[in-house]
Amino acid sequence: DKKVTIGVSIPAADHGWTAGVVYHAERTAKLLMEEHPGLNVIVKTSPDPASQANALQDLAIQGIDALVILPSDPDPLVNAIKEVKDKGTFVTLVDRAPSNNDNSVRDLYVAGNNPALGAVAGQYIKDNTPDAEVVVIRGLPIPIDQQRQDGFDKAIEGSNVKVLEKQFGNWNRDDAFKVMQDYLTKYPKIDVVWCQDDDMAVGVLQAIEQAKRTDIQYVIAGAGSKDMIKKVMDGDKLIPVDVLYPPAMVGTAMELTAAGFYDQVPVRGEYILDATLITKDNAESFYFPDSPF
Amino acid sequence: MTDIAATNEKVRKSWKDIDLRAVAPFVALALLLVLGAFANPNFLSIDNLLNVATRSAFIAIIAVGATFVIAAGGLDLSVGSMVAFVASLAILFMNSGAIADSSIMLATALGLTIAMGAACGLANGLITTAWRIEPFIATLGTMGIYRGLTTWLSQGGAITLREPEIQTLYRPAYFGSVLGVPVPIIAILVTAAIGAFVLHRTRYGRHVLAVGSNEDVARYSGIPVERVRTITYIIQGLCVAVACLLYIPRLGSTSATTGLMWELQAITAVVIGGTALRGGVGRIWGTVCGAFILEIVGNIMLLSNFISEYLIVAIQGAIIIIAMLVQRSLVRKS
Amino acid sequence: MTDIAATNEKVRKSWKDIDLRAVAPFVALALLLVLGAFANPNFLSIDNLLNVATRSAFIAIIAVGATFVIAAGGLDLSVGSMVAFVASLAILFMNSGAIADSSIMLATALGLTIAMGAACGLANGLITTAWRIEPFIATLGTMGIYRGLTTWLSQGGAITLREPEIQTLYRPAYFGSVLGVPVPIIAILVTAAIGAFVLHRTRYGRHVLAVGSNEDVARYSGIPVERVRTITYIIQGLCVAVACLLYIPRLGSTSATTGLMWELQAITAVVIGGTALRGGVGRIWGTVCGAFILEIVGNIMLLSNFISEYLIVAIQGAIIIIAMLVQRSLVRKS
Amino acid sequence: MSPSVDLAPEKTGMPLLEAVGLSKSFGPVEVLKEVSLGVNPGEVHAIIGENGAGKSTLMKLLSGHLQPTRGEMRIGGETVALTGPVDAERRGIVLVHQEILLAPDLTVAQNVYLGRELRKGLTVDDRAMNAGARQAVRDLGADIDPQVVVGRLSIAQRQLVQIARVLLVPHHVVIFDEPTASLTPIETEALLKVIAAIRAKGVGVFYISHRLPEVKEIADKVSVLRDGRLVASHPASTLEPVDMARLMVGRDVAKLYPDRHAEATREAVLEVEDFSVPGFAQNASFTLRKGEILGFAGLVGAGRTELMEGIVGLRPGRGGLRVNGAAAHFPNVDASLKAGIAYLSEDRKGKGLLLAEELSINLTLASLHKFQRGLQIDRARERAALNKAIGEFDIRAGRKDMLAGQLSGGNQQKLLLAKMMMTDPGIIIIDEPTRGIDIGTKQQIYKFIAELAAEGRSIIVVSSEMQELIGICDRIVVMRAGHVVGEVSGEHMNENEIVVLATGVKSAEAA
Ligand SMILES: Nc1ncnc2c1ncn2[C@@H]1O[C@H](COP(=O)(O)OP(=O)(O)OP(=O)(O)O)[C@@H](O)[C@H]1O
Ligand SMILES: Nc1ncnc2c1ncn2[C@@H]1O[C@H](COP(=O)(O)OP(=O)(O)OP(=O)(O)O)[C@@H](O)[C@H]1O
Ligand SMILES: [Mg+2]
Ligand SMILES: [Mg+2]
Repeated sequence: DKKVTIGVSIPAADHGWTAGVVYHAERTAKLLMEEHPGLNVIVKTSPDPASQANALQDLAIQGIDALVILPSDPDPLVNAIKEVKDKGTFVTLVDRAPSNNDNSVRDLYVAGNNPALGAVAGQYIKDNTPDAEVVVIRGLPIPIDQQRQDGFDKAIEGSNVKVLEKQFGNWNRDDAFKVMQDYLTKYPKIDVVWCQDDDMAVGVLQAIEQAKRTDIQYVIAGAGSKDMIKKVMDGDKLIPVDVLYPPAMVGTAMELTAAGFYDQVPVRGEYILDATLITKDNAESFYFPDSPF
Repeated sequence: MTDIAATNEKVRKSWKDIDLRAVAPFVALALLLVLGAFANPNFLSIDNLLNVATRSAFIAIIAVGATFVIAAGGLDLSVGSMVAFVASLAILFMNSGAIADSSIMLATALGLTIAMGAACGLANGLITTAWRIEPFIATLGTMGIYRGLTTWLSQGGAITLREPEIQTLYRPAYFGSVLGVPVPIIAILVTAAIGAFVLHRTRYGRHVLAVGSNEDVARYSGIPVERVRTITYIIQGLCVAVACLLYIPRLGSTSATTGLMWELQAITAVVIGGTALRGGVGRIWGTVCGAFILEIVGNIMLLSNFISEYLIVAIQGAIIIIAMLVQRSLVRKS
Repeated sequence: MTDIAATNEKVRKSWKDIDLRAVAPFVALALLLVLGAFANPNFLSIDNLLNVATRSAFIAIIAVGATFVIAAGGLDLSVGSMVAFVASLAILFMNSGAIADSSIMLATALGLTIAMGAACGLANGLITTAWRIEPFIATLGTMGIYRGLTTWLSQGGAITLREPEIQTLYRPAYFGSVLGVPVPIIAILVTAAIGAFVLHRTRYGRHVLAVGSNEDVARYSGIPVERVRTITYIIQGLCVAVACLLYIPRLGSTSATTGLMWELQAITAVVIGGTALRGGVGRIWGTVCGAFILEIVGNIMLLSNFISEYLIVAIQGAIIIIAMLVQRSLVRKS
Repeated sequence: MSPSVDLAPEKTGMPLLEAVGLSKSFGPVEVLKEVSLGVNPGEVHAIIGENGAGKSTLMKLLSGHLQPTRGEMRIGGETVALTGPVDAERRGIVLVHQEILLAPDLTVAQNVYLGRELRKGLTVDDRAMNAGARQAVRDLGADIDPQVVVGRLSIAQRQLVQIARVLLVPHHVVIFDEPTASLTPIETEALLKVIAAIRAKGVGVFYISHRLPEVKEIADKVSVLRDGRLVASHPASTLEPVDMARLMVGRDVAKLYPDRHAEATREAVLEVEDFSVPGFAQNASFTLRKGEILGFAGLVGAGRTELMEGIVGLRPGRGGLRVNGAAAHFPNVDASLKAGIAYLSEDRKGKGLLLAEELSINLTLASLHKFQRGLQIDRARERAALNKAIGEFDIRAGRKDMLAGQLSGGNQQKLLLAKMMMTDPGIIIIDEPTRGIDIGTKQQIYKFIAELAAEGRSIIVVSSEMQELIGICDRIVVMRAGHVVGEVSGEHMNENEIVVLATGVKSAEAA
């Protein structure tokens, strides 16, 4: 069996979704190594772009044949990725694309579709509650968040759906709770909440429950955490759907990369994973009770 | 005759002086309330004010402990991750099903939470006093340790309270109210009252201020400086535990981001409240007021309609500086 | 006669003492190098060590400035967001195409960066000295302001350097090397050398230490305390600007999260390096050593393959405490 | 060594520096009332007065540290308004503070030249400053390494550094506010010589001291302040120390030391055997008996302070310690206080009092457990205790709620004494009990110490004033360079014997 080392660089498990990424990366690494005795997969996490750039260097020092990277913030990492790629390392980029996402940066791109995550949510609202007044809780002010927002805005463009306000909830339950509380104070009538991320939805639901407000028809979150999928499965009225943005995509990317070495199939180009709408009907197939996310 | 009159006036004036210093944060708070009323008519509604006061509970209660630590000349950067760690352990225990009866389980868990808070505080205290490591570094280290352990316990995900029975039992601890006053507000008041009593009326409190004011003088006066300092960290741990007791019923879950940056907020509340970072002074009620101020600034930002969401952080920063400026000018004028 | 002999002995002893205190961080660093060698055979390779030293540049250079601020009894929490703000402005300027010629554009941008760093530092300095607001609160406020302005400039997204010509021109500023030594390492050494010179060999440096040691004494000695303090903040701003000059070619893009928590790292480097937070003492080379230590701890974590990803933060925390413990025991034994 | 300067216009016959009807109030309390006096070229003008009489306040006005409420100042006959100490220094008026004002983290040389560093190109000229500082200190009869950090020096050494620092500023008028309070006779002698030398150059000197013989020796003119008023001003030649004391206190202070009849044998309450405080004191042995007053003499740096600090648990020490016959070891002051031993530090500002706290809080700090009522501290009892202490120790406080730092230096010392007495100790170790205390109060304190001994308490007095040791002690232990070198009692208790022991030099050589 061929000796191959794959380095995997992902963000630190600092909230639910990234935790899911770490979980799936480690799980896939174990599976792949069992499958290919010559394969060594090193998974490293980093809390911010600067230290992720460092982590890339450290991985390169250890000698890797391929790099799978889910950048915490893509643009600042372009130089660091190029550095690795220029040494002849095969680079797989996952989820987050830099502004110049071409072959000079990566060999393979496994994309979660951030604009689609926003668009699917927007579309659902437009279709189901055409005159809805919506409040939005965004994540952190970084590009992927902006892409989601842009996708959402485009989807509802020209419709009667009205966005009352957008604020940042920092992908954090506690902050989302506060923002939602204040929305409830500020707006006597809210139809729909779009909160971009399942973690934040936890805070949003508590705030609504505490205020005993009945005007809110539903909340759309995103990512596909087991808690939210469970609610969809159980037919929770406030969480009728969820938009999938699977942290498991990092596993897919790792499998594809390994396949490039062992299966002699040329893997290059772009693999876009769709932002699937999870409804009561298909929820079962996305429910992983053992995942931490 | 003139002399006595003059002396009396002086005494009164000096009282005013002291009062003003203590009152300054409350004046800043009042100004913010006025500002808020302009920003949004709903701001002054009872509901909104209760909401804000309620959710300031975590920072306010933690900051009461921080007042002790800072008054004694210390610092604790680990409180935010301590909340995450202690709350996670508590939830894991409640999920463990070790005790069948829900109420007994809950009671035990509460007791355990308090004990764990105290233990974490003790650890901080011993590292700074027995090992003589600067509090900044010592608690930065334990901040990493508690945060890392939390991440490990949760395997990066969330730790969620599962038993529905316990949830129902426990929920009123955050969402309930007594005579219309939400429980968390009562918790703030009780914690602050106890804190103020201990700091200003007891022997231990006097020792805390002495240690923070001049360690040598305290040592030469027979005050066990290390023990006094260590106990301030335990008090901080207890306050964190109380905050955890309120935190768990609110969202019923913790994750690696729980309590992120709370240490900064707690210290800010303490400083806004009039306690100097160099130690020797402690103003518990000022601290509580500081925590309100922080929370209200955020609330006003969200309720007002003029501000770009991108600029909120910037304006919060500016308001904090202005609030301090108001206080300064007030104290200086007197 | 005996008396003089005794005095001499005392003095010699105290000298040894001082040396050990300055040497302690380097001993801790050496121990970490040994630990690293055990963790991974590649650790001690020239490549890896150069990498680590290179990337400690941001924190090391910022921390040189922080040493001045802290030595003068101040504190600057805004440096992380200042990096984001200044670098964003610089990139926006380079993208603006205001100047056609790439090299002139780059040179102007570099000059502008330095000027903006100094201006941000000056703002911090004036708020703390002219308005007399505690440095902790003042710079917490400007931290929010700089961060918020960055978010606003980037409209929530990223600000990325676009001109390929400038990129090519600018790249060697981070990735180049002179006689085999990477430019960032040279930048660290030059900054630290200038810093050490200013702090220890010039009159201004002497005044910085005096102001931090005892403000009243400094004032009575005719030292313009406020001006000295303000200038430390400007120096801090200049150091931030230098860090930005290296940051832009390295990462080429900024966002609202750029430089998050760097202030904590910079202060940690300063304290690990032997500078006390209360002021009056400043050890520039110790600070640089502290920055290396921080970076090496991270590097060892990454190179060693035994540690659960989830526990990394915890072990980093523990190592920092242990590094301080090594220093303490060294100093105490002497 | 003192640079000769020409800063102010020197009109012949005009005082160099003059106060005309100066008044100063802190709030409504007027502590200085219409004081007019001046100093001529080549004159040493001594200002004496009780603690709290306003001496330091007057000097702070003259040197720009405080602004007068009323009245004016003249330099060389010209009315000036000093904007601050820096302004005063520019005009050649310098002040040696009663309290030590040095930056603890800087070295001796760095402190001496602070604010006017010597430069060589861009850099500070450390070599020259070290040499200059060493010489300046040497001129004062001391040998202190200029590269040692000031925080490591003893109080006496710091005082010398402070004097050296001031004398290096170009000056016309030098104000000494109790410069000798923490100095031993040898250093005092050296300082007086320096003062004589600068006077000879035509500099005017204001000199404050509670050591009246010293005043007699050096002063040309003596002015007396009482309750903020100038009550007398005479040529020094016409006044004897007793007269000065009478003018200050307003009554006769004929007999400074109380009568004592030492009893022959008594039981030992504190036995110290082969006790060492590493680096400071080696194998010290002595015994303190019940009802006894035991003195400790020695030169600055003899290690007396450190030995005592080691005994009460403030420094690591080892050796035999028996209290009332039982072996004891004190890990900290809490333990020694519980065993009935109280130690009064010589450093009242740094280690004795919380300067930013009220008097009552300071008073009860070491004995708070006595003021507890239930869980609380009984503020009323604290206030009562303060009233009692103010009466008993004659603490002159303008207001009861003033801060300890606002008391005059001598009154701080009294407050510290009162504070440690609150612990009701059986054994009292007093380090430099009368440092900075006026003669009337000294008499009170001596009487007080004698009464304590009569009550059966045992007292150790560490002092650099040999006269005072001889006056009140039953026996005197002498230390030199960390060793106990001898003990004198009875008729051997005289200055000569003590100096011989303390310096290790035969009396013939010393003379
Ligand atoms: N900042 C202040 N605020 C209030 N009162 C003060 C202040 N400074 C000094 N005083 C008071 O002024 C009076 C005179 O003090 P001053 O220090 O001048 O006395 P002194 O003559 O130097 O005494 P000593 O011999 O004890 O040094 C004292 O009653 C003192 O309490
Ligand atoms: N913090 C310190 N570190 C190192 N050496 C010190 C320190 N403090 C004092 N010393 C040294 O210890 C010795 C004894 O100190 P000190 O002068 O206090 O003795 P002393 O006998 O009490 O004299 P006095 O009370 O008259 O000043 C001196 O040589 C002094 O330089
Ligand atoms: Mg005085
Ligand atoms: Mg002494």
